[in-house]
Amino acid sequence: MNKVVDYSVIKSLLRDGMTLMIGGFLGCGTPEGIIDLIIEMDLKNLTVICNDTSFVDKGIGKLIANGNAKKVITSHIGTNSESGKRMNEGSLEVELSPQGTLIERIRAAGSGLGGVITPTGVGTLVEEGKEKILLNGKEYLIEMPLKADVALVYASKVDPFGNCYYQGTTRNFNPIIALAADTVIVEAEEVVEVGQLNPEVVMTPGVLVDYIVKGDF
Amino acid sequence: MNKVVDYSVIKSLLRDGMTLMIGGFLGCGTPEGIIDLIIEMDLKNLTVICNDTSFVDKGIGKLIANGNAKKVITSHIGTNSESGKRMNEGSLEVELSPQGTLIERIRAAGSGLGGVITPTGVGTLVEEGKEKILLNGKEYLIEMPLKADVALVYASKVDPFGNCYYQGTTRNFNPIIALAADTVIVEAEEVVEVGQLNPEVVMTPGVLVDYIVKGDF
Amino acid sequence: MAVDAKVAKEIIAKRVAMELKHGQLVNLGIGLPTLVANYIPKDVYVTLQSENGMVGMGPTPEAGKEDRHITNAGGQYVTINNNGAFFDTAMSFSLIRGGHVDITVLGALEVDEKGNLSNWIIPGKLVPGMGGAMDLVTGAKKVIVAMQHTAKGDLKIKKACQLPLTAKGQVDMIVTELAVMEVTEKGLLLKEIHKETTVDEVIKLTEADLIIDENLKVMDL
Amino acid sequence: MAVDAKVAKEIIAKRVAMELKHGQLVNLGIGLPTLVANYIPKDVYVTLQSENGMVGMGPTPEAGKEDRHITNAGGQYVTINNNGAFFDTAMSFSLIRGGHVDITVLGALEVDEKGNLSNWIIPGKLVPGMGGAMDLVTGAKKVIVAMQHTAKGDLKIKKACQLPLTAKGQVDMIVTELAVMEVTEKGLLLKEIHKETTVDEVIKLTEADLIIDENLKVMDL
Repeated sequence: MNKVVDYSVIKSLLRDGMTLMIGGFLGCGTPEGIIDLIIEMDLKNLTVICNDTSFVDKGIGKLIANGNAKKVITSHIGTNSESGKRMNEGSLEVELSPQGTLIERIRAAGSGLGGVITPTGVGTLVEEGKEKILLNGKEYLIEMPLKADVALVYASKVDPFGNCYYQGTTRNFNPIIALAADTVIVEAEEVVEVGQLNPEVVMTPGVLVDYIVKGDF
Repeated sequence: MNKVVDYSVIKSLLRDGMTLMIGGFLGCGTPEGIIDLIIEMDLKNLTVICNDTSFVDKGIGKLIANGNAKKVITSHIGTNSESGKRMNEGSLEVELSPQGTLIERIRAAGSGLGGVITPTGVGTLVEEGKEKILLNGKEYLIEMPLKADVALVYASKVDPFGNCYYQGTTRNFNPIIALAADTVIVEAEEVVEVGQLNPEVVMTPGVLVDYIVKGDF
Repeated sequence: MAVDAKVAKEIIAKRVAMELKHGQLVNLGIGLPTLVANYIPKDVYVTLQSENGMVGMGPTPEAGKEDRHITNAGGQYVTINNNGAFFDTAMSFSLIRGGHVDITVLGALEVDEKGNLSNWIIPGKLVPGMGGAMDLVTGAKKVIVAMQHTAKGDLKIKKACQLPLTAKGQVDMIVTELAVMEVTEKGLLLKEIHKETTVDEVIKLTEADLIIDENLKVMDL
Repeated sequence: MAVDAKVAKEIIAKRVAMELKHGQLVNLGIGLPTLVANYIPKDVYVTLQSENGMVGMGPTPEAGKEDRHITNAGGQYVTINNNGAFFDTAMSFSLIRGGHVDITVLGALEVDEKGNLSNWIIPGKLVPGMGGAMDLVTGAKKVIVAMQHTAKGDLKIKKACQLPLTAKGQVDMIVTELAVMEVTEKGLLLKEIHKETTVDEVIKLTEADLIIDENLKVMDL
């Protein structure tokens, strides 16, 4: 099975109004080529789930600055001045979720769990509107799973079956979002032959991946 | 930091009545040398948390057959005739937990989560005595975290700092139990020098490991 | 229709194999379900999962080539394909419970017309434990029960399971040497029968009520 | 005691570094806390975590030797030691929330005598988000707030935080250029003061009530 396609196929998979999960931590480990494609397509009303909104001119940050997103679910917007500006103007809805909670909510959706029971956020604004539960004498929040229509995954290396390897800190959200979307698209720095990746070091099994595109990093 | 010790140090860490988590799936990926040490010490009243009770003459199965455990929390005892026999006699308490639930309970303890919200077991004996929760119209069980005094981890390769690499299917419970115990002991097939393991392929970071012993596999 | 266990199992495995679609992720339970792998058509590429920690499970290794680091969920030596991946148990059950496994094939002690399944305990007699079965049956997109139609004359396809359940209402299809049945909202739909049996025989050997499909077919093996 | 920001930060970083024990896993927040790494005694081996996905974080790479695949939680290029490990964000926060991080050092907008901390939002003015701070403060075994004692004359160590909290009652210690304070059940215990300040000055610059330790010491920098 060869899942490698070109950007025209990726284009046909993306639409206005979709919920996208996008990998990356302040731009490290983000599929930049697909970001550029979305900007070129000028998609509108996207809901973007991601760790942070990066910088104005880098990765996910560009989608914010370009007005492609109507909502972002993230842990941090402070490095992108456009995020705060658009939030204050009312053109961007921002749902802030603590980083550890955010990744567990994505993992829960991808792992068939009904929610996350976390102590993080108890006694803070984060608990607003959420169910609380007392277990073994300690208070926890119940945080709900997060799913997406499409996950946009960066990989350092991928084989045509979709097995992914992430170098350094590019891994971050990538292997988790690959569990939690209807369609999983990988943009890779390098496409290697099947058999080049040792099964022990595969970080996302190819069975989770639907499409692969070779990026230009 | 060099955490490599010999079995006499491991011996000093183990006591009657302890709760142990032990890696392995039907004996594959179990620290056999430490199992033999426990048998030699003839420890009593252990609570053992593990995927399965293996076979009478292999891995964790030997602890059951030798009467070291008073309780086992596991997903399967069918391959070890001594488990069922001792359970029926009343000399071994058996708490059965579905495999996916069991590993998430351990992960929850190791990850600071208050419990696991899972659909597995709803409408079965597994739900007895457990809190149920309705989220988004679906029923889930709340399963409680599992911690241990000591985790006995198998590794294929370990460096003196404790970074672990697991070959093939030996990984199973090992990296998860390393998160959920007060003391983490690794028995390895091979001790390699610091720097021999690429940080990208380390499967258990050494910071989680307290003691390392070189096994004889 | 009287066939010995070996022939029955072959019929079942062949018929189940026809349910597998190109590109799917499949988990085959221990025992009879494992045989399904032998009958997957050459032009259908499926990935097999072993819940102890791999996808891309390959065939049994040649004698002398076993690697004791690579075993399946039954504890037997296996191999991995060059596009496979190993992982820990948490990831394995993220795949299972998260709906990433397209088909799981399991045996049953009892199964009933509401899609309930019992296959992990006979109280007071046999308590092997549920292993990964509860998660598999709860999480997989399609659950196929593959078993001989009766057990030493006892009817296993019930109006309602008597034994403790593995999961409630999760079974989608039952394949035996005699018949293929689908669990529907109205009850068990008899879709196919083996060429050497009759609808009457299937009804006789099934405790559950059967709805006969208007397009009832003969198994095309 | 009047010192400029640079000197103040140096005092704080030096004093915090003395809290780190051999073998600990430590997370240093962005900004001032990062400076602590420069003052860790040679005979104390600590492992630094970066919440974006590594332990064993090493120093900033030499110019020209940056690897764009290796960045810290502030988005800057870093290195990894040869005993380090990379992992995904879920694992990173298992370490954090699971109590495996021995010490987390963070800045604060406000901190109070009950150990409450505010450092992620000034409603209507500044909404950067909490990033990993809420998990760190909730999960780490010991939480040290490292900050200048006052901000442009405003008192930051409060009777009760006015800004939205990052976490409730989780702070263990506050280190400023003037003083070291411990959060106790009875309130803030003043344990050390800088040699160039006085207890009276510290009290004046602290809104919270201070309990003066009977063994009050001068910071040994």
